[in-house]
Amino acid sequence: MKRVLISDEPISAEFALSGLSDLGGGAVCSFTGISRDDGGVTAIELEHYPGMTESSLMRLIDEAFARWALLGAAIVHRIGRVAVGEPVVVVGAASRHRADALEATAFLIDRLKTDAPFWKKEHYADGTSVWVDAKTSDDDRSSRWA
Amino acid sequence: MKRVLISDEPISAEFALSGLSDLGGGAVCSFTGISRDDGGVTAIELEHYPGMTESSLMRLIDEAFARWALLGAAIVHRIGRVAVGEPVVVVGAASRHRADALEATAFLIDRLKTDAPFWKKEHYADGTSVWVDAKTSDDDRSSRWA
Amino acid sequence: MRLVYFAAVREAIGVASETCDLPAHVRNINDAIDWLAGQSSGHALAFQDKARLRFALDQAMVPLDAALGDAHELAIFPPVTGG
Amino acid sequence: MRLVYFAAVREAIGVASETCDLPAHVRNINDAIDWLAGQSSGHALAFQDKARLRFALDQAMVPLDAALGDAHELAIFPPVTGG
Repeated sequence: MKRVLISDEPISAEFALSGLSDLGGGAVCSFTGISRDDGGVTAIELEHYPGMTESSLMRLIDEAFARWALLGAAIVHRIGRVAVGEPVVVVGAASRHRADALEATAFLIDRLKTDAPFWKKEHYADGTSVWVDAKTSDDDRSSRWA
Repeated sequence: MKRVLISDEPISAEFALSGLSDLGGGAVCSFTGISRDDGGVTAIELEHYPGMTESSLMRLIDEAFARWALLGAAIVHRIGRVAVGEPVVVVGAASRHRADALEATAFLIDRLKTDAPFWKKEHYADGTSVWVDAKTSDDDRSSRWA
Repeated sequence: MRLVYFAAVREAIGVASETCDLPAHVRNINDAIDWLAGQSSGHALAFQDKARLRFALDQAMVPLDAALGDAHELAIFPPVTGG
Repeated sequence: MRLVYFAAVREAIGVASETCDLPAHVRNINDAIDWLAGQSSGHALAFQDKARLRFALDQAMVPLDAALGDAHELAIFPPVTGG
């Protein structure tokens, strides 16, 4: 099972991961990224590159399948305006044994952060907004998987 | 938030992880272990050491809090008879940044496997049953965290 | 001292727990295992391979050579297999 | 060639996409950026720091020195920040 979904409606871990538990595997791992109240942020806004987004996320899943013994993987990513506290992304992986699902989940979220064409803008209570800068710490984590 | 629950009723990831998303963090990671149909297994049966089980799981959570910047962690473990395909254990962790939740989740499940007093018996379709042997691969993964 | 058994150890001995007055020469867990092994054929079977046993004193995991001290409860069981 | 812009690049230029006939001497992305920077003050602002730009040709990430070849779509954007 391979699932990629881009949604401008609220997403949930339950929906994103549905089915991963039913593949006969003994292990399901998931990561949920949530919009954080960093220094007065009231909402974030996510722009993406339609078409390339879906293909780049599916390519990440294909690469995870090539590297680990997976039964399934899913990436669900929110776009548009996301209030603080709401999920922005859910990734998950299912495998027979736990090491594969655990490592694939870390791989998927680390590589998504540096490879998938999303851009995040922070909105503040005073009406101002600013594009978020890419983090070198994200590059470092992503390059662990090279 | 620290949550330990031993249940002789079916467990779910949704329940086990409830609240972890609402701690102000940007990251929630979880692992679900599911009873597998290994070579004709129809159900497993989990015995535990009441009292020591809860304290050993809470000690694992305390150790995870000491090692990573966590906002919350939960371990929910099933006991008694568990049909194939049902969750046996759910562990989860919440943090501001993703590395903490990802690593703490792997730590919690790896160390649970070698440190928490549970014993697993496999039941087969022909009515026979056998206690599961501890795996050296589990010892190896657990000792990574020493 | 209260003795508690789990999994295959419990099944071999036939009871989940028992209370024993251990003789005075029994100072550590190894001594206790050797003495208990003489109590019945079930105990002997359960304890025949010490390397495959694990122990908790008052619900804390300890090695085979741990002194019993004034602990109230000794648990004897196979390596754990949860999760 | 169709050009598409995202995030701060899109905002600086003022449009999300445009179609340009690039001159014959424009062979790779670096050439295209230099030529586009001369098209308006918005383009110049968007492309002033090439080290902070990323590129995709027909929706595949490529480096600044990638040849345009017969690609149909060049996307120019800041480093990605999803997840």
